[in-house]
Amino acid sequence: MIRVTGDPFDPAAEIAAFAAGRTDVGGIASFVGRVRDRAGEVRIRAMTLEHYPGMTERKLAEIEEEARRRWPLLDCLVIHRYGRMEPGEPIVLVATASAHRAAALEACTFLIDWLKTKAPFWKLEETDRGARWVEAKASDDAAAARWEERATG
Amino acid sequence: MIRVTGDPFDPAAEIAAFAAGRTDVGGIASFVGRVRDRAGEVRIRAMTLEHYPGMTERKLAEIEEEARRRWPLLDCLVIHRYGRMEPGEPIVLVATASAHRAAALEACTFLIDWLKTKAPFWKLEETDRGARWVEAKASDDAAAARWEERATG
Amino acid sequence: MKIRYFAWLRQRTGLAEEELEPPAEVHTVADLKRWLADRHPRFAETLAAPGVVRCAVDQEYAEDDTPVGGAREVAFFPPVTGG
Amino acid sequence: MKIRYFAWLRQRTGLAEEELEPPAEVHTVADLKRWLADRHPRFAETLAAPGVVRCAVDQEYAEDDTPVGGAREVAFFPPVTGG
Repeated sequence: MIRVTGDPFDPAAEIAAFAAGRTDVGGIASFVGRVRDRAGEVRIRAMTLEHYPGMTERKLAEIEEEARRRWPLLDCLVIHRYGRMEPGEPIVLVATASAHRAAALEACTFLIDWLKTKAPFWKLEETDRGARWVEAKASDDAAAARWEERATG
Repeated sequence: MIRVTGDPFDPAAEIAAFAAGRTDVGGIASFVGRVRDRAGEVRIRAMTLEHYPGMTERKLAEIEEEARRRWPLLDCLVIHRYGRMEPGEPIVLVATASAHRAAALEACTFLIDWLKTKAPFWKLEETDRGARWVEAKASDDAAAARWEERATG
Repeated sequence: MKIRYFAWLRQRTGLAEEELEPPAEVHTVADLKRWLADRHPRFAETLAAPGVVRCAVDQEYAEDDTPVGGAREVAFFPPVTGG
Repeated sequence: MKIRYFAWLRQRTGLAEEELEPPAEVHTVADLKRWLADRHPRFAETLAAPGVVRCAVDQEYAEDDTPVGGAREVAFFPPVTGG
């Protein structure tokens, strides 16, 4: 399931409801990304996430579909917030459920890695030195590239 | 933090309290292992976890220490239950917090991989064909071995 | 055709979107960029820098040689930084 | 010296722990296994099978050549299956 929201959400409540009552699930992995109060030496007052409505949902759905194609997931949840957030607030939640732990953990890592480089979001930081757009990181490209499938044959 | 308990615990409540209110945390990863209702074709009615009191806590503390040595963790939690549990009940929770996602996700995977092969727990399954001790899996050894450090120099 | 701009490209062009009718000789994303560069001088330098501007045609990532004929919506934005 | 048995080894020996004084010639885990095999015939065959029985001396994983002199507690158990 994909949810893109301008409202605050509660990761723990989402995790509590995720795969609740299912007895076929052996492992649940989750990742929560939060706004930090600094980037290196620079203090962050707030973060505003801009996104591309429509394309965001479409890309996230494609990424979820790809995860389900690669791993036998029993459930899958991605929540991503946009708008203005302060340090400590959650930006993104990824949760995966599978019969076994490796599938849940790998799919969770895959989802956040691909989301970071493929979903159309942009971060604007309000710092004590003014506002600035966050630049894309080469390390995120490298993390996403780990999951590119090599052509076979 | 390490907790070994004979009582049920609530992973979502633990995750809600974990790293709560901290503004230096950028990523929180977690894994929950639960009792499944079947193993292949065999139906599981319940699972009893036996452990080695004293050694369990010691080994888990060592594994946590190793994770903190390898990754810059801001917080770390391992809860492992023993005693009798029914399908759907949580057995283990691992949670990690770091400034960045890669450290949190890798440390979480490391902790559950090492715990599986190094913490003295044994699973007794009650199935519709009687009780049986779960055998150690080669795949768990392989998963743990990924994290063995190669000698340098 | 709706042209959309996101993040600091939006700030650079001064608008979030505009409805335009590119001339018939605009076949590809590259053609569209050249045509837009004339309309938005401050956008021109950005478009010229390699790897700085990404594009989506009808909400699918596109390259310079992607056709834009018949597209309802073309978007320009910097590399994404979500998650 | 306290000897402890876990999981199906406990069921095989029929006891969770016993307080024993091994003779002076028991220096290592291997010596202790041989001595215990005589006391627990049903444990003997298990001890003989390679890779089936793991050991901890004073709550640290041990090998056949680990010394047991001065140990307060030695435990035998199958490969662990927690998590």
